[in-house]
Amino acid sequence: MNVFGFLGQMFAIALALLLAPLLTGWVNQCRAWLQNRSAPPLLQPYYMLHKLFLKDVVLAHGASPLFRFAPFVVFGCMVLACAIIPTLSTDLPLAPAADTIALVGVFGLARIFIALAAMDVGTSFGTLGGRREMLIGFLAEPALLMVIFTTAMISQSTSVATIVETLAHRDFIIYPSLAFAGIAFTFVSFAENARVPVDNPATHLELTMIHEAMILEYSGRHLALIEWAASLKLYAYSCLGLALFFPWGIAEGDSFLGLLLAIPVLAIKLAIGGALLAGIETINAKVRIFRAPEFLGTAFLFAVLGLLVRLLLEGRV
Amino acid sequence: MPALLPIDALLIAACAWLVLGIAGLVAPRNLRFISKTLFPLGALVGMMVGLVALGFLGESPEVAVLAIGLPDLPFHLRLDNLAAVFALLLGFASVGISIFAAGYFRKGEGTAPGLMCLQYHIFLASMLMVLLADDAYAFMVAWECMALSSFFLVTTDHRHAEIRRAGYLYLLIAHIGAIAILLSFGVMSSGSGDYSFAGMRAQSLSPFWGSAAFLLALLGFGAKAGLLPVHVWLPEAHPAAPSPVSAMMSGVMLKTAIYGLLRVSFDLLAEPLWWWGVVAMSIGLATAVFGVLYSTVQSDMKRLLAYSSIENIGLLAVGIGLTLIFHAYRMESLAALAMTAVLYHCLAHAGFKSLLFLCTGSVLHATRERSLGKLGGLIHRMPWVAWLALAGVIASAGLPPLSGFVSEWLLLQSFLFSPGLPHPWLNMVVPVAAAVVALVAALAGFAMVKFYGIIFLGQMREENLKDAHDAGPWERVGLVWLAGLTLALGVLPSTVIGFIDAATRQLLGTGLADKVREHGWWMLAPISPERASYEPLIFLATIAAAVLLGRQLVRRLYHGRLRRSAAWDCGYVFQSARAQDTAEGFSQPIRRIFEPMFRMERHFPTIRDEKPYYSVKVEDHFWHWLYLPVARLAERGSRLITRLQGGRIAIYLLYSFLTLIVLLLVARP
Amino acid sequence: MNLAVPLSSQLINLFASVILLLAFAMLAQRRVLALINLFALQGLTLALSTLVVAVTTGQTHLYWSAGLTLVLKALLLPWILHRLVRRLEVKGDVESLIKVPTTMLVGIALVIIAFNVALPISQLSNTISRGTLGIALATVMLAFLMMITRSKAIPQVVGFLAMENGLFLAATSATYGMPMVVELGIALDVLVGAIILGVFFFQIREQFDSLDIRHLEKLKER
Amino acid sequence: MDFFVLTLVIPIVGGLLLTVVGERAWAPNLNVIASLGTFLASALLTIEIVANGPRFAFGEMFFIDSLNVFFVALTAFVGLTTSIFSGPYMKNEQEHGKLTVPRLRLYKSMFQIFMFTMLVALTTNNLGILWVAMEAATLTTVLLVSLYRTAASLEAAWKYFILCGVGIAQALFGTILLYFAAERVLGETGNALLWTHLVEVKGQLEPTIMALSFIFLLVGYGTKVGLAPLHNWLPDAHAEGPTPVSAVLSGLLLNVALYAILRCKVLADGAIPGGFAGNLMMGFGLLTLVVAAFFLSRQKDIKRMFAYSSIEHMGLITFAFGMGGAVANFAGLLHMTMHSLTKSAIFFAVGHAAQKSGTQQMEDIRGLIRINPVIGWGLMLGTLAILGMPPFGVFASEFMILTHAMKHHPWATPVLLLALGVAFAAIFGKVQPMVFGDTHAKPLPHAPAITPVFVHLALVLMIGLYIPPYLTRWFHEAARMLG
Repeated sequence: MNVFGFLGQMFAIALALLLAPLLTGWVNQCRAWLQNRSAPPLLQPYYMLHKLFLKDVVLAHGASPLFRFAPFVVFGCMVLACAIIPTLSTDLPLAPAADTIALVGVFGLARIFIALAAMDVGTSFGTLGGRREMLIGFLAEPALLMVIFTTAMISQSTSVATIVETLAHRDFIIYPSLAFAGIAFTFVSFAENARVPVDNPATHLELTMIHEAMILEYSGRHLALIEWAASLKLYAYSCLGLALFFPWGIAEGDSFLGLLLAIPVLAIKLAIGGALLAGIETINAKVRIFRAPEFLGTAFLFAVLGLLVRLLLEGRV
Repeated sequence: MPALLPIDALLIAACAWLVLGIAGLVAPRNLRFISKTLFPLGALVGMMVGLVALGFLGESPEVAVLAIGLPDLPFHLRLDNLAAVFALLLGFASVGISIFAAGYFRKGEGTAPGLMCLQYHIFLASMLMVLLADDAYAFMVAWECMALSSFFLVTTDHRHAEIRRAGYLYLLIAHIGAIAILLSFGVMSSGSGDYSFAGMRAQSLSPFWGSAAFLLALLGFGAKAGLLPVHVWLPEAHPAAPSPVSAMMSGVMLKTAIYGLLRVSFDLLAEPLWWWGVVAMSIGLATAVFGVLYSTVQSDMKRLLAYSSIENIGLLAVGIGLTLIFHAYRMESLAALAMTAVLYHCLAHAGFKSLLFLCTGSVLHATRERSLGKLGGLIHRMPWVAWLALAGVIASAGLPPLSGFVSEWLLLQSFLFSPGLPHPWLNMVVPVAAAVVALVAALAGFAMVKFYGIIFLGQMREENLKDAHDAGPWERVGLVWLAGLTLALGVLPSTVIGFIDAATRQLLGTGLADKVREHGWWMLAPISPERASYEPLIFLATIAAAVLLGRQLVRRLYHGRLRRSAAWDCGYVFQSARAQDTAEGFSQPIRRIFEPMFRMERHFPTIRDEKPYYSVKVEDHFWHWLYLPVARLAERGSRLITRLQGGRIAIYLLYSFLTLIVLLLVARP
Repeated sequence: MNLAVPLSSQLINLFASVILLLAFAMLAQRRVLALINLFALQGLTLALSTLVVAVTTGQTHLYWSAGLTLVLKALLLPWILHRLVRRLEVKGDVESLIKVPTTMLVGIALVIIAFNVALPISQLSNTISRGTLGIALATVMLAFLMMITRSKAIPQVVGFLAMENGLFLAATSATYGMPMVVELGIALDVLVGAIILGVFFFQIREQFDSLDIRHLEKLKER
Repeated sequence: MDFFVLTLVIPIVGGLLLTVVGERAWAPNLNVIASLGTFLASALLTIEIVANGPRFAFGEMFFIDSLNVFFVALTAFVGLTTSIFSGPYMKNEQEHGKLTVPRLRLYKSMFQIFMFTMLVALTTNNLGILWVAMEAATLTTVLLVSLYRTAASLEAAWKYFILCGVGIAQALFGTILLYFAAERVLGETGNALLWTHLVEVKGQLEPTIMALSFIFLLVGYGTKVGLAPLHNWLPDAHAEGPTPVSAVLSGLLLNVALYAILRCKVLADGAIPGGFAGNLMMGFGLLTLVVAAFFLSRQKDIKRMFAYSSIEHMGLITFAFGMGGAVANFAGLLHMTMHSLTKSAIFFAVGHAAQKSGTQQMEDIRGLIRINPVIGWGLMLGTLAILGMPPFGVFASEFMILTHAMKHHPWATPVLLLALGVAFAAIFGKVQPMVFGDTHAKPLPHAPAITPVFVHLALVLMIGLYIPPYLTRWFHEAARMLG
């Protein structure tokens, strides 16, 4: 492990921690604009995190140590996820620790902890949220895995870094399979990040909420960590999507210049992505909870189709 | 004096188990002696078995012939690497389970403790003998002894009708399976009359007979393992047994069936055909999906785990199928990858499923309740059990960094590199299978969250749960041991693969160990690090660092204040334990999405009900599609035949008369 | 008539035919006492036939067996049966489960079968009575048929004993009789059997108030 | 001292003695002593035969070789254990008012005479005497079956008598034909029914006659063996007679009848080329096996069910001998032994179980393991053994039969396995709830003699794991004799 790589890794993590709330803020802002509302400041998520950290934790009587432990685990998982997804450079010393399959595992681990924590206090909303989260999860997870499989087959590797390098270096061939995978990935990202049409991040209406239902009992620093983790997740997904489908501009090897160049590229890509996200959220309506499986089933189908297309049409490249 | 060979050591261990069992009969009611002396000794023997097997791995096979058995077929024994891997599993799993059992068995429950001790240790010894057997007779004797002793263990509490029914179903299907296995051996000896495994290896069967042998073995071992459609006994028998026995059955006994399948498919049958793999894989996929779906909708904690075992067995069958496909096409390095996944998953499942079953045992003892609907909040009263169970749950859900993930990872890797099969059709099907495996893994997470959340988290659903007590010291040691295994298997994959690789190499001629060793013990990269790698230790360390750092920073930069208050719950007032999801409620989405997969009997409350209630009973389709029709058919045949015995003597004479006439007219030399 | 066939052989064939005739008669007979009488007559004919064989071949043990047959089959057993019938006050007709004409038709078919089965064997035989083997087999089968068709205990037993007659005929016709020890043993068994049956009749009668074996149909699978 | 003479004399003398003194209080002991004497004599005879080879007795009237001496020993052994078992059992029956003292006397004397007839049937060299002894065995057991004098037992005995009587009559016809065939070769020397002479000339016997003869013999003795569809007497007789009688019927009499068929088969095989006798036996064996297996599931009476199980096993054994050859004959002999021991052990356990519960209806027998664990376990283990569960010896023989069938008659294996599977489902499904569960039965006035059950099961278990070399040699020799 060289020093440059280590620093790059540290920098990527730090960048993720810093940028993630900003991305959330940007998406919220875009959404507000599109919905003709007056937008909150771009830095609103940071204010909120700061406020929450300052507040006391108010813990329900029935909460067990697991409840207090879970936010940290979720946060840790998201940090790891951000650390292994190439944002600026593919030369990440942590990357071999977990390939794409393990990445899905990391998200799964976080999900299980948050769902268990939701059930811990024993309220009606908590268990409801946990159940719905697991429902979304068991459909989204395989779909995500299939998307990753498609890309992995193209690059003959499950290592994120290798996939991104391969995809970035390819001659400009249109991969229909990637299109399918891209659509599936978009669907999954919406579901996984608690966005419309599967969930609404801004509601406390019992019939519709999923993510919010789970974290109802959290407060203070725990809530802050969870919110931060949610931002990180959005960031991770965005970066993953960008890395898989628009990998150009990510630095390879230990070139400092490339790294410098990668930062603005990333910022632009994220900004466009966030705006698109907000746009899609705006023009869609939240679906009934039992339509969500259909939505995700479609995603799963697309992903599998992508895989088959890859095998059928593109052969071995 | 010649040195003590490993095979002798294992034989001695089997005998030691037998002796311990018989010692239990000396004072069958002396609980102290049995549980605090014999069971720990049994654990010690288990440790010995594990260590001997561990030390043996990588050596060349050893054989022995005992003086017992049939006159022209004495017991042939053979210890090779495949057997050693499973002996390792048996030994180490039994350590934890035996120690747990030392603290588990109490007074006044069904069978006398001494008898139970006998059955338990015969069970262990016969499983070991199954692994060592090297001829059909010895194998069958050990196999059926295993079935019998576990049957008696299952029916320990035989006063309940449903437990008797479970035991009956279990033994019946085990017997049918045994018949199929016997037939398979018969086909493999192919008329040579040589029923030693060496003799079977020497035969070269035609594709037809080879396939027949394989399919029979799949049926026979599948019946023991719980593959569709001969799985119905499993969810009945595992919950019926006392928990250490359930753990032993689920964790270890099912693996003997996998062992048998591996033995037949890769060792005894020389030339596998590619479609065997497809059959195994299809059945495995169906089993896995079925198992996991049913496990999500169960309301009995042990049944939930039993169905989860079916799911895992299904995954193992998928792995075996994949190995067969690769092996048939001579893609040995990929076959080795899939085979390693299978062996790894055997070990992993043995650890975490035993752990979970033992945890249910502790819960059962503490609360006398198996129904999920009456549990809840036990993490407050049983922290040891709860936290150790969490390890099992994470592993069982196939999540990093514990053992279940490693095998799943290996399996998915082998799927991923399947393109390149010379069969276009297969190339298409295999990735779809991978999708199903992914779905199953995700659903397993659902089931496990339900299991853990409903038992250990939330509010206590019944008043008396407040009196629940944590597991005793013996039980804790057993649980910690198994949790430790689960963790070790999770974070040290390269080391473990280095050990079990000997079996892969023995069966396929090639292994993963060389490649894995190139990259240091912390990294798992079965092909090359560029293509796929996994470093569980670093993975774990990163998360742990983030957690600790986050916690310290928050405390340093802000504060660590905390106060307690009532739960908020959106301001909802009625926060009784009843407001939480029940087990049925939790799985409602699954029932709804996969409705055609279940056979449900539901009762919905109406306005006019005096005491409105909702109930749902989920039944197995196979029971109605396969078993009841067969039973009816047998019943009909039986009714027809009983007409022969109509009670009238003249008719009886007529039979005799007609027999004579027919023979006189028809039979000619 | 073919003169090449010696007189003894003709006689034996005649007696054999009579035995077969009697077997048919028994099959058709509806009355118990008459049935027993027919049985006695059959025994007598059998004894005579055996005697003829004995005289012709000069085998001493055949004299013994002729005597034994006479005593046992023609006298002792009919006497026991008569006594039983009187003691048990069996009255009325023998009920048949199948109509008599049908039985007779079946009987004729049986005779044809028996003759055909016995034909290859008879050709191998070099005894003077070889033709009777078919008749013996037919007698056995007719007795069997009688046991099947009769619904009362006594006719059934008579059928059983008539079957022994057929066997005995076979033994003398095909082989000039079995070794003495065996014959004695068989005779003893038949006698003891008959006595035990007699005891049984009383017990059955005591239990069921009737000797109709249709009462004996309780043990069956349901 | 001639042990053979002793073997025959002790039971007949014992039987006659018991007719006289059978009402005394010590008569059961005399019964046991006589059986013990018979057993010891037979054991010594066995040793002698094994050491010195086959021999004749009373001129050529009796012939003892390694085949029948083995049956003699088995018969004497099961006779001994049955007499031990029947002591307390019959006393309990008496206490329950089912039997009177004179009937008990009849039972004991008939038991001994029955043993005598079987031993004669086994050891005689003369096929005619064999027939006589078989008939005598039928007569004695008819009396034993009707011992209770109930309507049901009378009916059973009547059917037994008539069906077996008729059957045996056919066997006589077969014997006559055999004699006829033999006479053509051996002449009228009076030796034409002596098996030792016949076997020397078996190749010269006329095939047509031998085929007919064998058909009659098979149908005749087969009735006694219980081959379907000639088996109808068997369940009735087993269910309605006293349990010790069921035990010896199942464990011994069926064996003896099968032994008679075997002796005849050797001759038929010698005379008729093409495995005619073997094919017939295989056909009957398979049919019997399947029919009996399907009967099992509808049984309500425990003894009846095990009677059908006996039929089933007889079918299997007949099939094994039908296949012929050293291995199959070995397996058949082994299976006969195992079945005798196991089935009689089961009947012992069943007897006590039924006595304890006061009924033979399986629905009313529950929780044996709680009232008397020993009986419960005896029944459970016995049942598992008879169902062919390792490590019991029945499995060893079934394994050999199945593997041999797979090798030579692969078409038959699915049928065999189907039948065995159905039988397993039926029997185990009925026995398990009887052994397990709760009950309210009361203890019996006389403690049951349960030792025989476990002695038998221990032997069966031992053979499942280890067949002593001398036994192997012995079996091999007998198997060779059967061709």
